[in-house]
Amino acid sequence: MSSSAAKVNDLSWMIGGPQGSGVDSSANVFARACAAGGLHIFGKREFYSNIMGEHSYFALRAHSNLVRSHIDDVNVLATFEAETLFRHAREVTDDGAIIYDPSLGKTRLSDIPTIETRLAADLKTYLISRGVGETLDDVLAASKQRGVSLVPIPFKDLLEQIADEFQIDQLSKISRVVNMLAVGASFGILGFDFEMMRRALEDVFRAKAKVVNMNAAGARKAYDIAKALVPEFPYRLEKLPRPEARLFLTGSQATALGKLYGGMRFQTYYPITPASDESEFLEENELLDLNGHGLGPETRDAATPKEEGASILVVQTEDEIAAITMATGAALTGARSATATSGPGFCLMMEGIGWASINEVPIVITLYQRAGPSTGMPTRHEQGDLRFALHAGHGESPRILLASGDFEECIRDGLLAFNYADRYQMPVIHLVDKALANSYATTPVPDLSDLRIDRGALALENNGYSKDNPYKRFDLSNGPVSPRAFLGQEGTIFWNTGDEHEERGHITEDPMVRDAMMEKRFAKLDLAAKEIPRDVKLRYFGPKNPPTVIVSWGSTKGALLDALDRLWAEGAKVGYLHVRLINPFPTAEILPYLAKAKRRIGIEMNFGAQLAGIVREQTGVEMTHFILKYNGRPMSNTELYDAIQAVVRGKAAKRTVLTRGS
Amino acid sequence: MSSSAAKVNDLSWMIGGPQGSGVDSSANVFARACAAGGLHIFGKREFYSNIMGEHSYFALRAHSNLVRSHIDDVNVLATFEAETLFRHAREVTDDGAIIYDPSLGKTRLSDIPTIETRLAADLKTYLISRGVGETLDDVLAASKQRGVSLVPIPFKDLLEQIADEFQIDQLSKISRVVNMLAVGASFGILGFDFEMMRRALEDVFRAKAKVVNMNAAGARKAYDIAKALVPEFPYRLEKLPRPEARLFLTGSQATALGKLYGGMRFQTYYPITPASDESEFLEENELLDLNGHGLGPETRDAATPKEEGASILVVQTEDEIAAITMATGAALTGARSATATSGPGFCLMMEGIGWASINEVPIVITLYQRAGPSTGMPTRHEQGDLRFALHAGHGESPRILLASGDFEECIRDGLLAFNYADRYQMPVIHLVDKALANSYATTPVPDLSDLRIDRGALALENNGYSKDNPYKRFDLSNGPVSPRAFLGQEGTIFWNTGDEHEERGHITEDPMVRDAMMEKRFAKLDLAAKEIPRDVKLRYFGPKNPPTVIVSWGSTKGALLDALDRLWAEGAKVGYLHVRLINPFPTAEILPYLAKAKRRIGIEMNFGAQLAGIVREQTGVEMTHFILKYNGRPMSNTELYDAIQAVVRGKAAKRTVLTRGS
Amino acid sequence: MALEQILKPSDFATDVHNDWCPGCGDFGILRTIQMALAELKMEPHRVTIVSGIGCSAKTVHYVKTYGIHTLHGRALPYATGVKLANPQLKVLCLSGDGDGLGIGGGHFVNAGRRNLDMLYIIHDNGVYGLTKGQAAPTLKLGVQTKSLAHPNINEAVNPIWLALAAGATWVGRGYSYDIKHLVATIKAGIEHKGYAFLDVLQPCPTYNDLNTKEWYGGEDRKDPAGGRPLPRVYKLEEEGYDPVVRDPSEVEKKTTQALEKALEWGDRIPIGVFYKNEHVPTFEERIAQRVPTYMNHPPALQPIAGPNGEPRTDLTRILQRLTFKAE
Amino acid sequence: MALEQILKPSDFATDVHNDWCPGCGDFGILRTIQMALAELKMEPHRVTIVSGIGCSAKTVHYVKTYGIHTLHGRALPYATGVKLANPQLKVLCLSGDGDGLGIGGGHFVNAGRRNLDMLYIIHDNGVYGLTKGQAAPTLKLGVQTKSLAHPNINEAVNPIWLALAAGATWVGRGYSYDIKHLVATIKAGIEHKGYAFLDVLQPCPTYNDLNTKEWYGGEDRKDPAGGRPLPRVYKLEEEGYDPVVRDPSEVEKKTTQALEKALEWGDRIPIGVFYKNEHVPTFEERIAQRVPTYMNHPPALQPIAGPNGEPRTDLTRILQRLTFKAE
Ligand SMILES: Cc1ncc(C[n+]2csc(CCOP(=O)(O)OP(=O)(O)O)c2C)c(N)n1
Ligand SMILES: Cc1ncc(C[n+]2csc(CCOP(=O)(O)OP(=O)(O)O)c2C)c(N)n1
Ligand code: SF4
Ligand code: SF4
Ligand SMILES: [Mg+2]
Ligand SMILES: [Mg+2]
Repeated sequence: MSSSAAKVNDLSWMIGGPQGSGVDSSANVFARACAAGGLHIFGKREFYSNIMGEHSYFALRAHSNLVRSHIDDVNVLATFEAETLFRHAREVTDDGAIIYDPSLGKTRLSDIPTIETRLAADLKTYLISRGVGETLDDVLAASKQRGVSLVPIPFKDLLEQIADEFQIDQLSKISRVVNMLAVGASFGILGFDFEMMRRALEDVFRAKAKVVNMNAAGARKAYDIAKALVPEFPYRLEKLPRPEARLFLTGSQATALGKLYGGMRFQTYYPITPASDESEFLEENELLDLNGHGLGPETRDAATPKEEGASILVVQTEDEIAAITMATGAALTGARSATATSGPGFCLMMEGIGWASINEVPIVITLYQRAGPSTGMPTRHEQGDLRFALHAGHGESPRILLASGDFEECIRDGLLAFNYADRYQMPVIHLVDKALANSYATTPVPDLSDLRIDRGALALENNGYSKDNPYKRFDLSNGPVSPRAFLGQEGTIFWNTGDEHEERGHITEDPMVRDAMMEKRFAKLDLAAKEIPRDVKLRYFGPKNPPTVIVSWGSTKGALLDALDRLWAEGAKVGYLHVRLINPFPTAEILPYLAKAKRRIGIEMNFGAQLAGIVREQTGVEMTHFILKYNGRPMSNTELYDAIQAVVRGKAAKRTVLTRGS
Repeated sequence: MSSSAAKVNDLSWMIGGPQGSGVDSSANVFARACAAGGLHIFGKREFYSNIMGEHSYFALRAHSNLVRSHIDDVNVLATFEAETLFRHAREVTDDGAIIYDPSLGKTRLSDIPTIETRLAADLKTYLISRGVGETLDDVLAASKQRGVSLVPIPFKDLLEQIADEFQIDQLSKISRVVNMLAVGASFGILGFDFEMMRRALEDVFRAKAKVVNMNAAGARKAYDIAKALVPEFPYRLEKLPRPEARLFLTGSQATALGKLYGGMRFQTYYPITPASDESEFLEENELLDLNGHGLGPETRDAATPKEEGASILVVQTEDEIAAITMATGAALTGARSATATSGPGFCLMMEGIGWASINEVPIVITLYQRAGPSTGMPTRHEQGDLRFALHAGHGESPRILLASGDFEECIRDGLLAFNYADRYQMPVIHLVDKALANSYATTPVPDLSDLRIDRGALALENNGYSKDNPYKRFDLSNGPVSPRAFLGQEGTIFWNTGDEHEERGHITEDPMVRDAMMEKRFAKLDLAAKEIPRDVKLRYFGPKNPPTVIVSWGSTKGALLDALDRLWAEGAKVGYLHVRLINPFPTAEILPYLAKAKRRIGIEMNFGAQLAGIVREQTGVEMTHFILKYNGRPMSNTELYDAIQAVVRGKAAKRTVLTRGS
Repeated sequence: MALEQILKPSDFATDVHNDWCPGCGDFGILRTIQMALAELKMEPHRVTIVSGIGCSAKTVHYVKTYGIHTLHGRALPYATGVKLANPQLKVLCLSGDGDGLGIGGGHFVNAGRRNLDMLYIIHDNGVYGLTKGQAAPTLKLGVQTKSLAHPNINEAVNPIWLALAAGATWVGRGYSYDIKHLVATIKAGIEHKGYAFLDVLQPCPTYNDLNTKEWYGGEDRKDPAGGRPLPRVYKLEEEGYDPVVRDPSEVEKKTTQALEKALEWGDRIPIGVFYKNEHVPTFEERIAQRVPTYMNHPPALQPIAGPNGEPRTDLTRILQRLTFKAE
Repeated sequence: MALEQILKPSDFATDVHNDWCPGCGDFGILRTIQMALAELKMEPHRVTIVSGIGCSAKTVHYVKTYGIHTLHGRALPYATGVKLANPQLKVLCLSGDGDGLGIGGGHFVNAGRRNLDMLYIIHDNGVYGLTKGQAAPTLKLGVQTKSLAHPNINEAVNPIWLALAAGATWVGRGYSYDIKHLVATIKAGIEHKGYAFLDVLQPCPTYNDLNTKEWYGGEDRKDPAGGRPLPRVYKLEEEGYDPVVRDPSEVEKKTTQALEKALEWGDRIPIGVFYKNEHVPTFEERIAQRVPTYMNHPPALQPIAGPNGEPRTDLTRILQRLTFKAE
């Protein structure tokens, strides 16, 4: 629907199909092919809370520069089935293309039972407005009217050819190849080096040469057909020479890497979307290497001898109550220990978090936010748990909240969470979200050489404690942090209890000891506010003292930076404050940015503008505008661009609700 | 330690002794005797999380007018054992009296293992400063130095006399009589009509005539001895003629009454302090009468025939997860249904609250706050769960928060909670607290004739729904509230799910339906904000536009009003805003009070000044001062008076932490 | 709606799109529930089906009765609340094996202690279906389905055994591909007076490639003679097994017998009714002992307000104890 | 501390004031734990005792080992975390009956599935002690202690039976007033390789006036001849009962035998070891199969940082799969 000038290496591609039919691996191959060609990739995955059959799609952007978000427009839509077309054809830009199966043309909208009533009605209205009927051919015709290139691919014919060539007796055995045909056809019109796709196939299907060959052969055929059909497609992908080494990973993987690097050795989980991906990844990689101190091979210190016996124990528990309490038990032994969950599971951890806090146990909870409330939309995105995490548990107890905004922050916060947990002896809730967890992208290998492990104050073995000078786990005499001992250590026997306790950890109801302990616990939070470096607390992007300042947090970062790049290029004076440390809240650091701004925009993936509420509570400063979204789909670069622009131009209402996404 | 003028009917009395030794029934008898004599009573109970043996005490105030709080001073301290004296002797006013057992004089501080190390050290310092040793005799001597009257009662002798008189073979069988001797002695020096005590004994021991006689006989002896020892005690209690009918009850009972009156027919609970008192009270009264519409007998409408079959089902569940979910299941059938719990149990209800909210189920959660975090101090007081209740559950879902400040509010809110739950179809969290729950007092029978039951929009049976016009539980077409049907009703089959749902209640992930449902749910909260009457939302006490305004909530109300009565009498210009509806927050109603005030004091029983945070978040207005307390003991009228005065006089720091109470 | 019209399973079907995987064992359970309700001539609106969370829990959306799809692991307490507040309703409760025996294990134990008159069905597929195939509590130690990175590290729980230990008064097992048998078993469970627990073997072709339809059907071990598969599943009633406690004195014997049967697995897997004892008073009966009007005036069916909303609860008796009167 | 010095139970005592009611059965359990640890020559700092919430849970404050007093119902998962992260520690876990079988019922079932090498003791007093005497899951249906407003409306759960159903590989019962027998039983439980569950009959004189010391001791039914009380409690081992599974083939037989014994109550209440099976691999062994270095380098004992805090985890192998390199 937008520009029609020829574009090299700036593409928005989408593939769709039923859950479980292989759409994911085709998207993976597309992405890897691009990456192999030196391009940057950002991929977003949308799917139903369903195992098989419901519609799912992948929206990918390929670019010569780093991409951090999706846009609403689709330049190439590829699919082998009807539903994807009904749902997404309207998103294709006028200069874009649709790759499809021409044999499905007669399919009617009403033949697709999985399309929601509301959407079906909406589509019908659209088709009527275009003066066409309700078959797929009608949908395609409407697209063609707009200038969209139609790329019919005879999927079945091609499959039969492959079956013949590779002597496959049943077509159903190679049904998944169909997705790769769509990928091949895409590269055909985009003019991308087919060799990159072959490499990607090898990458994905590693050991299975026949599968690679079969898919490659099919894809090549589709490639050629498509190229012949649309020889002059305005979008092109071209190989870039010698890119630097890059990571290609998801947010879940990034978080897992940070945690492992930070020395985590124990993680519990109970299956839940989207959190369990991280734990399963850890489980698959339970055997670890101990060695030098770099993240990648290039920083390995050959002098440090390789040690044996490193591993992480990942335990699937009976529920999330067991997950948090078991992880806390493990933390008491000195192991860096964590649990990862999403909203419903987090609900069950309230008491455990309170217990860990009153007992000053370092424990990390990685909270993968998804759309609530209740079961909500388990596979959809939201940043709705901020306030809940901040106030989790009855009574009052300190905890640190860190919210990551991109992959590098996921890695860093994965490690920092443990450092802060150890140093301030309290639970750290690390907030991630579905958009971050499930998006995958290329990213330069970050330089993490500044990262160190900080275990905080420890009571070492052979520590000089004695009968007359006994170890006190909650010693009140030397500042708010008392040296921590591990279970099993000699000379440092202590007690823990969820009750208020005296210095050794025994129950007390003495009102003055109570006050002292409350004050000790919260003083640690003050300490954290003082010690945590400013660049962990927040990042400011944009010009100095602009009239408009955005306040946001978490995974909106990618789309915001992408949108702002465009706005800045156009001369807009907008600043963006990305808040990463939510608690203790960096009041002093934030105030100067807000105090002078004429317009302050709170941008969040939730209904209530939760961070904005905290900002007002802590600083007294109110946002003048809100840009919010709560339909379960992440904010796109496109809609953010539009919405911010409207605010800057004085054309926005106080509250803008974004609604794009399907 | 204060004034020494003779005082009639203005007394602070305390009795202490080990948990389980009968101290509670003696306090009960003291209170009932006073009440029988037409006096008002306010009693506060403090005890350890222990079943038997740890120190407990009752502080009672008796007055000719209504009393709503305790004070720090004790005028008469009565006990038969040593620990109470060590702990509380210092609290006795110089013109007060101590009733004690002289045979314990040689007991040393170090003989009492239950006194906390910190307290023991503190006491020792005190005794040294007074130049005395550390026996009980020393403590008494120090008291006497100050002018305190000592009233030795030969408890054992008296017991032996009683045993003789009533032919009891073993002294241990009547050991509990000892407490009544202390009560009798108290009334002796106070010159109170002994007949009132006899009546109270009859009240308490109903059927057991021998027990009444024995206790009365003993008490009479102690009465006479004490009277003879201190004939001219400055404090006196005198019978008042013909008081109006009064309730004499605890906050738990008041809440239970309100809920029953509101039509609650199903309550679940899992045992927990201090919440389970309410459920046990309900259990004991499970067989109900259906009849007229008054609260008390005087309002009974004789014309309405008595109906059979009213009862409430109280179910003890396996845990609090079952408590909230079971109550919600019951609510779906149309029964007014609730659960009552305290912090740890509330922690387990997070998911259930979210589910009820997304499914728009009316359900009431009575939350008895106690000192947290974690197990904390289970039998001690705090208002620490406000933020947690406000944000309970992951994601975003509406709920109403009502916080009661006194017995009448407990009764009213008990009923209103159900009305709001039904009318706005969402969970209502009714906040009570330990101080309110466990204090007992006389109070005029409130006039509740304005109260009505409002069940909100209902889809009645024979409702005209049909195949073409099917019932939709979450109908979006007629404002945010959709008529509710009950399980089992004909013609209104519906579905519920914790997932986002369409109008019939089936799962949907359609982004636009999602938005509509989120907006529907929160629009109900806006509606509540509009409809709930102003006098439920808040109460303002004090002069118009004073320079100092207090903002507080919950059970601080009693102590505040008592303290303010004194301050007002002295001409202080202080206003007090008592906030009862916490969510939806009455922003518009509150702002005018705060906008003009020079000094704004947040007064709360918690560390974080939670309501003040909400006020700032919602209105932008910051408190200039805080008076907070978090040592587990309720605020006294005395310390509040002092602290508020300091603020008014400009002598207070921004944050005053109250620390009285033992 | 007149009762006589409701005779077809299709009267219990909704128009909601079913999104289970092809070949999922849940289809059989859905169909048999609809058949059983039709055969029992239940009025749809008098029935409430409560489920937890999982593939299995979606069942309620496909059945035209009141359908309450709740929280993971909490189907039982929700169902209990419904039934207690209105014991005149027919209540069915459905869980996955993860839902009912993992996260819901505590409620499983306590529901047995109550003996409330309802049927609880567990869809036993050995995996956490909806979260993509992690090991569920019924998966055996050491086995590795295709969805697992490592062999299962936990011992399996035996649902039949656990239900007996918890106190269920009717315990059965069905197989989701034996429709006729399953309909009969579900009907028996519904008609049992008291708490009935039914374990249904429910193949999950997507994640559990061990306990498949073929495996239960014995496709891997054909009769050497005729070449016919020798099914692993067999019917208790066909072997003369008598589950019924006819007299309270038989409890121990019949329980032990059921426990022994519950241990069978592998080559011979019994389905049918393991245990049935109607001599234990139901929870409803226990309540009615204290509150004689309970069945006719349960919590859901009591009037609480007059025509203008006047509260109708008369607290006089309670207040008498809490009031001081003028002399 | 040299091991030889630790031989007295008093070495396991703290100076914390004990606030149980006079005559509480918990005293016996506390004393026997201290005696057992002393007799087993355990070094106090190598032992961690984990408890839930309740009167019983306070025990840990009175024992001089690491003592972790946790949340109501959660003793088992906390203990599991400790043991898994450092399997070299000796872990004991204590619960009340409400704690372990009511709110903690789900963990009870799942701990059995793991067979972790530790001892779990339930203080079985039939009531929720610390909250003032409500009915706990082991209180029998229809009985009414002095703390109840109505007769108990729930059927009791049988802890022995449930533990067997859950998969505990050692199941025993003790009586808190038979100190000598209880010490021996606790020692046996600690020494068992795998998950040991011990139910201890623990009179609560304050709230449970039915299952009292006198009742267990049979004071109400004196031998007509000598006038001596005929105790209800008897010892399994004195009647030649053999709980040990000596060969995996015996599992069924020994289990059934244990189940039968578990049903005895009232006039004859067995104490001692009901079941013992060391042929099931422990959870630690199952982990070590996947991670051979687990026992020597468990999570708690791995170095994670260099001398200056340099992270020592080398992610090369993992990163190789996630990196694109220059051509
Ligand atoms: C508290 C909580 N934790 C985790 C989840 C995620 N979850 C959804 S379905 C499911 C497992 C379902 O497995 P099972 O109960 O066996 O049902 P099945 O899908 O196999 O029918 C889980 C763990 C959740 N919804 N709630
Ligand atoms: C989640 C939660 N609910 C309720 C309580 C209150 N509570 C404290 S002790 C206790 C019962 C203890 O009974 P039991 O476990 O049998 O131990 P006992 O006191 O009899 O030894 C309860 C319910 C709590 N601490 N936490
Ligand atoms: S994942 Fe398994 S249980 Fe779930 S729908 Fe698919 S086949 Fe059925
Ligand atoms: S209440 Fe019972 S269990 Fe608790 S300390 Fe007292 S006697 Fe023991
Ligand atoms: Mg399952
Ligand atoms: Mg107990």
